[in-house]
Amino acid sequence: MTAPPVSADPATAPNLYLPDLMEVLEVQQHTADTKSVRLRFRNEIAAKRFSFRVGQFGIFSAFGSGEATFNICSSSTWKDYIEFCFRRTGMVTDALWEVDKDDTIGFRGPYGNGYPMEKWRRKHLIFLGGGIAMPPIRCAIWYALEHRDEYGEITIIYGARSTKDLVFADDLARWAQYDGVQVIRCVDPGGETPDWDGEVGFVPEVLKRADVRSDNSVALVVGPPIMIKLTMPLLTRMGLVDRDIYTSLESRMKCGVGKCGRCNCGPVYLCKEGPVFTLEQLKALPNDY
Amino acid sequence: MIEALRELARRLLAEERVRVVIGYGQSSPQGPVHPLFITRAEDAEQLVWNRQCFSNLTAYLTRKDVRALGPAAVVVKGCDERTITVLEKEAQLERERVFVVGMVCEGMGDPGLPKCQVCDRHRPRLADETLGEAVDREVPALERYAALEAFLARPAEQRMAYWQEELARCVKCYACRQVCPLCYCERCIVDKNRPAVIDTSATLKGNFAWHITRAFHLAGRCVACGECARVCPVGIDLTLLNQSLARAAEEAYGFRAGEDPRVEPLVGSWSPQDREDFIR
Amino acid sequence: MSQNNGFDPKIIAYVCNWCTYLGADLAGTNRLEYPASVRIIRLPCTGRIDFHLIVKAFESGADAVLVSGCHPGDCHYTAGNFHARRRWTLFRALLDVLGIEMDRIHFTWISAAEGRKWQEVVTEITEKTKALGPYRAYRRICEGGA
Amino acid sequence: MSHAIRKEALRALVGSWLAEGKRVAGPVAVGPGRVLYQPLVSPERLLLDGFIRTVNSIKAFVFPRHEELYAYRFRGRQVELIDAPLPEEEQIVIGARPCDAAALPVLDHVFRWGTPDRSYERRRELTTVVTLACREYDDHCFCTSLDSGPRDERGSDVLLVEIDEETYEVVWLTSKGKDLFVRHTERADRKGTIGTGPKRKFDAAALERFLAENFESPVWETFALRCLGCGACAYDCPTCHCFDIVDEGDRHGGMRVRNWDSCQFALFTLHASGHNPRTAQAQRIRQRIYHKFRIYPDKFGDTLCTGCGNCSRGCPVHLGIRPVLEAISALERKPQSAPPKTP
Repeated sequence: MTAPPVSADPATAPNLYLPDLMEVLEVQQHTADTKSVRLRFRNEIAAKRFSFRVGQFGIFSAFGSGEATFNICSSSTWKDYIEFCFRRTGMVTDALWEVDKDDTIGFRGPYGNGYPMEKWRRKHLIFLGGGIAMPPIRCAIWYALEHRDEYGEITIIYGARSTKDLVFADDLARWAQYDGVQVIRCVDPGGETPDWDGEVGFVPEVLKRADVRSDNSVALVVGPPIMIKLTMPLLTRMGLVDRDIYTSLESRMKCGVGKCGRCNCGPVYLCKEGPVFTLEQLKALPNDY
Repeated sequence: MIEALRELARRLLAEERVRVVIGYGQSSPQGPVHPLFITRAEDAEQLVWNRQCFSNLTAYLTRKDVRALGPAAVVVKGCDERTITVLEKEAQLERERVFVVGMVCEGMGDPGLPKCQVCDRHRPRLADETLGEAVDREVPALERYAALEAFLARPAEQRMAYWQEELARCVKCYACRQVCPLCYCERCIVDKNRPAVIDTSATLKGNFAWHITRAFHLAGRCVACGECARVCPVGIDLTLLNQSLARAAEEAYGFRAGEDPRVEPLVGSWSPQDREDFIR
Repeated sequence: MSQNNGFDPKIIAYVCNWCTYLGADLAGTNRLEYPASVRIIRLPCTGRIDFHLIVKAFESGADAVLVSGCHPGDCHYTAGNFHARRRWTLFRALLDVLGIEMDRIHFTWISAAEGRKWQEVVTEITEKTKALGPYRAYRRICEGGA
Repeated sequence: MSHAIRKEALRALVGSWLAEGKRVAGPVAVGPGRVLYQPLVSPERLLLDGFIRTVNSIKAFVFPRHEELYAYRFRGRQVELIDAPLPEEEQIVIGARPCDAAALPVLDHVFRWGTPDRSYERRRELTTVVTLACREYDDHCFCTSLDSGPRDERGSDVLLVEIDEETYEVVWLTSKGKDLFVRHTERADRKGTIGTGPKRKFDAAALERFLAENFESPVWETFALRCLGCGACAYDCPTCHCFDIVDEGDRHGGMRVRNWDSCQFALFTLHASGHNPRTAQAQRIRQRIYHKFRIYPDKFGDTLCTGCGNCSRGCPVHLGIRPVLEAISALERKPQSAPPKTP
């Protein structure tokens, strides 16, 4: 048995549950039930102190309704604000849906491990996303584009149920303008409109028929479990090793700091050791997520 | 009786009339009696029947995982049997999918539980097969509600003070809800949050709101099996709350939950003649 | 009323949309004065007046609650008030065993034509609640913590 | 040589703590056969004998079932946050069992790793634990199966060990504990004695082996049908520490609070999206066992269980941890169909 850890001095230790207050700068509605919010710290000291790695998450408060966990979907290179994106689906997101410019939202974080952007340098990047899982990919894409010369070719395949369900459609268009960036948008069969100029099909199928550079590459796959399950083997067939295939897992969380006991998947606390895992790590995890 | 029970269970399983027999088991002769699920005829010998068979096993009849097993036989005492009537009336079970094994019961516990001392249903009446012999005796309502009566004799402030002390201990483990055969809601109102009606905190405020809700959602339904109070880890006597509603139902409408399968559920039906002496 | 020390009770009135609300409205248009201590919350029918609302009223600091709707037989939805009547009969028994002060919960039928009855009922309940004083017992429950 | 206190003197000492205005809690009979920690108003109701252990656990004194984290007030479009005041009152818990006190250092790991939890720290500082070594055990006790025992000193500030029916040996383990007793003991030439504790009920090493390989195993289904899915086991447990964070208030403001929660509730891991990683009770029972005997040990090198048996004692259907571990132990003892491994 290990010795009990040394205690902190409660008189000086901060209240870890107390969020920073943030001002809503802008709200953007993407689909019938998806919005993203741009936030700035109300307190300047908090703003100066703050930094994060892309892939990390925050715990956002709608006071009176509670807290919810979202990926910080802006790039860590953008200094004056952060962004998060949510789908209206529960008590907290109901309240966030009503939020407008100048309103106040609470924020704690950043939490979690984030993407190893350093490790990905000088590699080709493959981003595969589905539906509302665009935000956790978006932050990494912007980060890579802001450091364009450090990364190789970039392929982005993003699918949604229908043309109405694409989030960050503007960003998709902007990314396509960059050199060496291939953006493939797709919608599920039946979700297209007559003027749809993207692909029709599920992400794994589209990946199969796309011309994607797979040597010296890493892939980040985020989306619904079924998409991840079908996409991973394709990447393996393309020659990517398990260490180079990444995903970001979701879990219900309360504290964000490994105490509330809610987000473990087998021996791993998603809030501290996740949410980003390689396929190699994922294979070692029990079926508990 | 115990051999007859085991034999019946064996037969029901062997003839594939049911897939599971929900009865009582005991891990050691001195150990506590617990619910037991028998799915193979050869395991029927594990069934026990004695004065420690407190659980109301009908609580398992509405559970998804139990239903998934197929038609079930359930061992009931006279008091538990009433729940089956209520569940059927509320369309929560198909009576023909359940084989009810009635056990004549002389009371549980030693000395008997308070509910057993005023029991007028020693012999189940609606079971598919009833084991044992006993004669029921009439118990006047006055006797059945004696404990409640004594409590109500205290002044209101004292009653309030009593509940403040009792409910202060409640930690909201929801054992009272989970053990209740009639708390079968897929999602309990206390677990709903759009909007959150009841504080989930185990504060006095949240505890009052919860226990008012729990009791009242059982109004005209609770059959007084007393499981909620028996399993409460901190010993809150919830039967007083249930009884107040049961007595009002009996007094005002001559209604006892689960007593008569022909009578419509109390809350959900009405009569123009219903009394209203408290309404101006 | 010196013993009340200017105590202004908070009374929550849950009323049905079709009878009592109109009765209260009639009292207003007829300039029948009644105490301002009553806060009216309009619901479609007494059948919709969930018992949680009564609990919520006390949690929110009400000193008394009034529930009022159409007379039996007059329900806009045929039987909402009949259903409600049974529920209240039972609910009162539960509140009583808990030691809730029954003098603070009132039930009436007030039709759209009974502006005067509304005036009388509200006045009487206000006086009665004034005499009882603030509902401290329930406030203590709400401030009691864990 | 040892320090001793007569039982009547101990009761008087408790009385003097109360007279000084100290907050004292201890075992009190609440209804027939049910003993709970309750705040003491006088020393008379304090139970020192005749019970196995309290239904509720010591964790409530350092990790209350409901706690304000901070308050929020709406000010137009702005929000004002008011940090919760730190607890200030010292408290003495007397009559704890060693299996209860031992939970405190176990909880320390959780509340101290990474970001320390301030109010837990503060309560831990303010709490003094006076433990009664055990002389009696019941079928639910299994401390000895986890290398603990009836006089485990972990987490206690003072350990009282019965010398005879009238007297306790006083073993102070911390300066906090010593301060409480130092001028109130007599010298004694005898030491308190206790037995060896409850008989071993399962093999911890076998359990470890089993968990290493059996995340997917039919054993988890064994008790799933019987389990009612309530939180009695977790709430009576001294080491279970899962919690929920919710807002409670009105349109003017309110409080963000922390409440106990349990992995045995079906909604515990339910995502807002509707996805639930643990839809079946078998998965939830497995989670509780894994958390205690593999996940926590992997992280902190200790076990998230002290063998107190409270989960079984409080269980409406007599489950809890012990029956599950016994079932696992029995499986491990069965001869394997595979050829025996070479030593």
